[in-house]
Amino acid sequence: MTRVFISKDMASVALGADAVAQAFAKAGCEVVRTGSHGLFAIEPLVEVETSEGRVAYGPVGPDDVAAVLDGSHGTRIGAIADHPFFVRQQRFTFARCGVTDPLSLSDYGVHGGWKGLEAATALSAQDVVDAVKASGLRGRGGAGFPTGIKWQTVLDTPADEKFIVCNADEGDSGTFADRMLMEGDPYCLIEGMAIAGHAVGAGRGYIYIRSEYPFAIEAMREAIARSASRIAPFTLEVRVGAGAYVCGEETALLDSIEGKRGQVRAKPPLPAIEGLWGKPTVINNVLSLAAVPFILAEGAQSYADVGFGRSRGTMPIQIAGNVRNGGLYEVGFGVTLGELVNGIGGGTASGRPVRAVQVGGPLGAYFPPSMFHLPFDYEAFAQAGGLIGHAGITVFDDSVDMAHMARFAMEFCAVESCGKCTPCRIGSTRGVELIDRIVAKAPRAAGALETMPQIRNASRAARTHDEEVELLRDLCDTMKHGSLCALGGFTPYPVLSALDHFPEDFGGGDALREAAE
Amino acid sequence: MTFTREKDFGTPAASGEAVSLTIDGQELTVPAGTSIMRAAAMVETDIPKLCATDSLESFGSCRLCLVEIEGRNGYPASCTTPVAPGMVVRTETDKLRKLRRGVMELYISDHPLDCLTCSANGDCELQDQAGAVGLRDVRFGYEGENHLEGCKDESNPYFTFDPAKCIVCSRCVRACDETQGTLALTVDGRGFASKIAASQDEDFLSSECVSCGACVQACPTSALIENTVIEKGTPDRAVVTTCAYCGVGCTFRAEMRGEELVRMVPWKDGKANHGHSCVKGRFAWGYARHNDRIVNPMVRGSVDEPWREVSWEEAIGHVAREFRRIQNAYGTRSIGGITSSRCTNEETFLVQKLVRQGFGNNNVDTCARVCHSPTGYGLKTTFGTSAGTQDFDSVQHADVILVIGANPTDGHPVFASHMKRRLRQGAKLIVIDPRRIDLVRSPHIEASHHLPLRPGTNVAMLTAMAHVIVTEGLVDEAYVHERCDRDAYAEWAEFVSDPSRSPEAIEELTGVPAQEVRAAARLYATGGNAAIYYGLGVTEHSQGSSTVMAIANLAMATGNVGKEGAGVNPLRGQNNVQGACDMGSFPHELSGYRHISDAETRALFEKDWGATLDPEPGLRIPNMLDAATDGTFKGIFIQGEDILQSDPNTRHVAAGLAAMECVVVQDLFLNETANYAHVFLPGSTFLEKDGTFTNAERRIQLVRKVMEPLNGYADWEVVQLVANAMGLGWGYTHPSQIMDEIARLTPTFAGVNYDALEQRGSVQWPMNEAAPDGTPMMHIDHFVRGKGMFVVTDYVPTDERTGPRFPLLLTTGRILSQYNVGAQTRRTANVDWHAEDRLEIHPHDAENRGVRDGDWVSLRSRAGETTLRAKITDRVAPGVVYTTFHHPDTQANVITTDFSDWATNCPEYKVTAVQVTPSNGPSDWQKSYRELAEASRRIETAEPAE
Amino acid sequence: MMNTREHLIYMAGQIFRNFASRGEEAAVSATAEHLVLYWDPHMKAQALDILDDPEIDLPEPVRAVFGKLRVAA
Amino acid sequence: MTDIAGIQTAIDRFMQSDMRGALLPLLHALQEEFGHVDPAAVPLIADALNLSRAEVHGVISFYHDFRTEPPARHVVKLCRAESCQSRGGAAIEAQLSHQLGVAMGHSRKDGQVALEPVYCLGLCAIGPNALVDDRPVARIDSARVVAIANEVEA
Repeated sequence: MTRVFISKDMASVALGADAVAQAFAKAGCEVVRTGSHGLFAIEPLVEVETSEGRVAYGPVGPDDVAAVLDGSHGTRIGAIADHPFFVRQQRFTFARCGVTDPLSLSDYGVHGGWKGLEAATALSAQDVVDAVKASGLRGRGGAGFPTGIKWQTVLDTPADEKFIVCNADEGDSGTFADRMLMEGDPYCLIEGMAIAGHAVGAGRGYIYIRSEYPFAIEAMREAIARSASRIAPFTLEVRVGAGAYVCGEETALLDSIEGKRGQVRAKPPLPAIEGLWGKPTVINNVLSLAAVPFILAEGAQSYADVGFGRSRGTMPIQIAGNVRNGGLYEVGFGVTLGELVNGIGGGTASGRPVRAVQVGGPLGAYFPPSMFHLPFDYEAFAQAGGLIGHAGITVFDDSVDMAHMARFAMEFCAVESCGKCTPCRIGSTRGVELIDRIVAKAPRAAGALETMPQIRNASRAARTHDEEVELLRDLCDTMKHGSLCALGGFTPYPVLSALDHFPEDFGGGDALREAAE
Repeated sequence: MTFTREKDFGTPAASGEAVSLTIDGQELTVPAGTSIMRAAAMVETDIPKLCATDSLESFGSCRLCLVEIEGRNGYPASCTTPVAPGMVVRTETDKLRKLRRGVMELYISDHPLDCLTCSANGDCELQDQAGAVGLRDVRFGYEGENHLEGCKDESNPYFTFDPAKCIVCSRCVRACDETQGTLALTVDGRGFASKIAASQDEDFLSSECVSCGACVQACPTSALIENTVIEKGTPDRAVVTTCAYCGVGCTFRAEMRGEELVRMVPWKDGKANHGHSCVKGRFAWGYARHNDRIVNPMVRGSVDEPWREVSWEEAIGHVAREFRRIQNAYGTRSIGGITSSRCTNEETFLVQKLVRQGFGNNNVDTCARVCHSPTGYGLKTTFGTSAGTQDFDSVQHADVILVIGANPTDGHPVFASHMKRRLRQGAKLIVIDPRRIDLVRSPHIEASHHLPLRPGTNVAMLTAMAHVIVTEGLVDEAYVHERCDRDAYAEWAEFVSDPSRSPEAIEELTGVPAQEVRAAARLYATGGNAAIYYGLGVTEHSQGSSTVMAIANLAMATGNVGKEGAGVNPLRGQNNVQGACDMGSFPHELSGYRHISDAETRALFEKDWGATLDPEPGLRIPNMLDAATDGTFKGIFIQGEDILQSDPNTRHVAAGLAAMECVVVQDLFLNETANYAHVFLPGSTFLEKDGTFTNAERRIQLVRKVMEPLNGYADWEVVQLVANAMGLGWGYTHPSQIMDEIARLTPTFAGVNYDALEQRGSVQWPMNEAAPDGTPMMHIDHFVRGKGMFVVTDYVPTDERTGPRFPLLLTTGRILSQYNVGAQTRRTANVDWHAEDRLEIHPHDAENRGVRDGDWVSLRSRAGETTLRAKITDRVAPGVVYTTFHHPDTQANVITTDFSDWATNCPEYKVTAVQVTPSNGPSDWQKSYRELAEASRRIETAEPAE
Repeated sequence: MMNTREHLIYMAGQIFRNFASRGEEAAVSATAEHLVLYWDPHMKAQALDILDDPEIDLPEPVRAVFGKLRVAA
Repeated sequence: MTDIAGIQTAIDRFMQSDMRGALLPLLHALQEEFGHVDPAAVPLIADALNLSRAEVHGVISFYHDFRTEPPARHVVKLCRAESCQSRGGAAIEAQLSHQLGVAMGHSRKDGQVALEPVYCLGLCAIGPNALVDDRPVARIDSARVVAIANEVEA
């Protein structure tokens, strides 16, 4: 019986992988459902087991079974590792993704699983924390805070109970690495969390997954059930979000697990000291925790050897949006933005010129091609007025209206604002209204109120375009420096970067004057 | 006193080690844990703020209080950032000013611009802060999305919620959560759509809101505002005074506009309430100017005549003549007086002085007779002092809280909120009560053990707990050995160890599973600091005094007296019931709980008063009534009590009163007792006089006059008029002189005077040379009586028994919105929450009787019968029914019996065997009583009709 | 409803019952002491009248208590 | 009519798991079983978890997933986030709205279908994407819009 490997990743399924799998099963094949290798242009991907190893074909449709099985199908790739998209990747975290049956404990063991946990449990808690520190691993959720330092704080805070919380509320558009890992290699995350539990003395962990990821929820739940004895006495539970982007903010996430409104808490206290139910809590992103088994299994140095500047190790970069070769690309830090977009990504899917790239999700800045020399590195992006965030890059071609995207950033903030702090709660709505006025070239006239005789401070003149733009910049300043969390605080990044790099989309002075006449 | 707002430090005080930092170039040292905002406020640097207030934990939402800190990125909120050693903070820079204006610009872009016509104009933090940050223009304009069309919620009779004025700072929500602990408010929706909502976005009145006022107090704008402020305008002066409702003794600022009271605002520095309040003290003060107030003295020849308004001279002269006439005819001991737990210490002291010095006997008693007299007896016998051992704040250190026979969330709501805060922090709770009171389970509070015992079995229950503690080796042997009388302990330990007193042996009697009792006892004995709080469910039994002593035994055996977070804490019913007892209101003792038979003490008074005192105890209230029916007791002066409604066996009270020749009632209203009165002397409210109240934690607090008495005199002045008409020659010109006399004659009050009270705000007795700062906690190193005295408390069942005719047990209690006999609260909008007393009955008992929810039922006991409507609930166990007694129409005390506490005659309100049957409406007694009451309240008009 | 005399007898008996676990003699003394401390002179006098009234069938402990009261008086 | 007894049964069943911070999981469970969280369920939930009604209401109203009214028979959740926009999402939204006869964020009057926004399904290189009755659909073009419309009319 021929064994074939077909992804059951949500993206593959969305592209028809289930029907393909059924067709192969019907043809008498033994179908092994795996995670996705991460290049969606070739999904649904079928790998046929042969004496020379797996031979990949993709994309494949349900009618292509015979052609694939007899090797005549036109989309034959050969060994997937030889594909140009994969050949230069450094797969530390995603080594098993696409290769193994995600829920197979034996697959996981055969492919190096549990080695990290075994190594960790042989060490003292402090030694594990030291290893994580030495690896240079920084939080992959966006802020880039050194993971080992965070763990050290939790380890050093005495408490009757502590928690490991995995932030799997991957809400940024253009990112899907967490989802792919949870669907494609869930034991890797489980192992990472168990190691964290050992390292800080926590007995229980929670994985908070957004409800938009039903496949990941199911995979993690099943994997937790199957591996419970392997990680005991450490226990794990999946908690499901309920449609609130802000719960990706760690303190809002903790409140949500506690069964509250997902509102952001003021810090201090840090979650590492007073986190879930007021107890010391490690809260890390999926990718941070999933990097840990490699570090423990292969040694901190082998992780630290890769990278750029203070950004050590690999980053699973997600190339998304209007791009030809969209997908997951795990590589050491330092690759340039241009290489990612044009080289690896292959330019736009539409074939039109690239106009803008948003890096780091809806709170990330828009960069024009003139900035494609930027190396992928926390510090370099921060210096350029942007952020790496969760390492998602969304490519736009020249049909994009950047004022519209700036407006969307404000709109998204308004939709997702928890409502606790004023700059975000009111500012985002005012931002939408203001950009609408700017792009409509209809600056605000003095209202009934300003023209009342007793109102003497307010300007009675209609505002000029420049004044409206200045107000938008002031608003962004208020939101950036005044907001309680990154949602309100970083929404100005896309807005200001759009305004800075693409001013023409916001209407020029001349056009405005004409409209006013 | 002029009107100044209380200073708001923005965040609560911290108590860590000293930390030095620099704020705007000024060096200062504050406790670690202090926020930058508070630290700045301490050196008079007021950082702009809206969501922060020092009664609530910091929240960090408004973003006005941003500061710059050297070496740190960004602009941290000063409310949520604690100080750190060497920190250098700047609170005013161009950047900060710009950011704050930016935030304020956003606020105002969604706020009505009607400051001049807003009821909070001049008392609005948003208005103040807009000025403080220098807002000059709102460049966004006012055409954007907004909340200005929100509908006002005017459902609550006392305050209005106007969402258009709301800035969603969540102070109200947090106040409801943190301060009150009801969690009735939330934010509905999120983002720009966020709005404050009560419960499920319903009106406040139908929500879980208990109208404590904490949200109104916390609101920085006029989104939540007292209706009286809307009606009368903002106050222009404020006087700090003490609440006249329950024994918690909350301190309030009476905020006035001219001579008119605008609102009562809980005072942050109030040691009992720490700025919190309940629906009664906060809002239910309208009775003070109610039309029912009687302001002219009245006299009548007999109770079937209408009242005749007379001058003060005539009324006082009449009283003096009548009392002397009666004494001449029937003997010195034929008259007496009743002091009021609602009046001040000074007034109470004067009434007992009138009786002892003027009447020449000891026939004085007080309403504590019917509530906490067993506390006096029991704690005096075991510990040596007739009072609770702790201050209220002690509860914050308790690890285990045992509540028995008390319903704090209704009876002592402000203390209940403090207790609930501690419970939310993780303290364990044991509730011993026949009824499932709110504390047993309410949001975020859950008792570890609820022992729903059969009414009347307290002593058996507590002795069974003692059995567990002794037989399982949980006694704090070292404590007992060092602090207690060892012989008494040995005798007691042997007594409780008897298998007949085990939880298993009494299971059938109490109806509580033995394992639960054992578990509760273990928790109490081993759970850390264990505090007992109790109320009238302990005292109002035929074994009331035994129960108090059984409680004291438990506390001593486990070493839980004399330290923080522990103790024995009676929750006093009325505002000054502790004070009334302290002041010598009982017929057997002089102020400071000294027996009248003690010649040395008598001599002290005799010398001061220039009179000879009767060395024999006088009559207690029930004995006065007995004596009246026997014809030996003929005249009584009753100040501020309504014994006809509040005392047991109404028919007996009525008969006693009817048999007297001169009944003088001094009260605000023509109460039920006044139906049998011959002289009515109008009383004054707590707002109309100076004086002191003593709360349940022995805290003496000033009551300050905020308005002139409607009747022309404070109550103490009226007593002085009577005394002088009887020839006593008193010359007090201010209550402080009365307190000086009390201090002079009472060792435990030796250091108390008005100057000290003004300076300290309040003091807790004993305050004297040995305790110059007063005594928040008693019995620290040794018991007042020397060694703690264990007392064997044999369970002697009440003679009130259920049987085929009366198969159910009635127990009584109070409800949050009403107070005692309701004289005050029934004359306020509090009736919106509780317009009538209802009989709580278990669904099973109701079904057996064909009673549906809301049906009229007849409630019959051996003493009498009344009717009221039924409320079917499983809060009461099968076999138990429950009612409140706030409404005279209910006549709950027609039902209650003559049985009383063996030691003090405190009536057995809590156990009456009854039968409940469906009924069509009021009983004959209720009807005839109503007619009598109406006839009795006729007042002859000065101008006769043509 | 009890009349005053019945009430006094009842009260004395009730107090005695609450002291009864101390043994008969001690309980009688304690009860009598209690009456001395808390009963007004008229009540005490009535107790003595009751003691002298052959019509009244007085429970034995109450008789002992009132007897003690007479000695104390 | 609200099935109070049914809701109570579901709550009782859920409560057997003795979960800490159980409000969101309980709301999910109720919505799973009944399609929505009826306001009449709030007092029961509050009682079960010993919360105030206000707290439960606050949580329900915070999270966009929880509905307080029965859903349409079919729900199409179309991604509106940037990556899908970069691939023509706005035009697809307009087409889909037109084909389904319902505005974004609303249920059609006949209760047949609702079109709801979702912000990212994590399929960002193959947009525009949607969940059609919880089934992921990628690379939506005009033809797929028609197919979706046909599917939900059934």
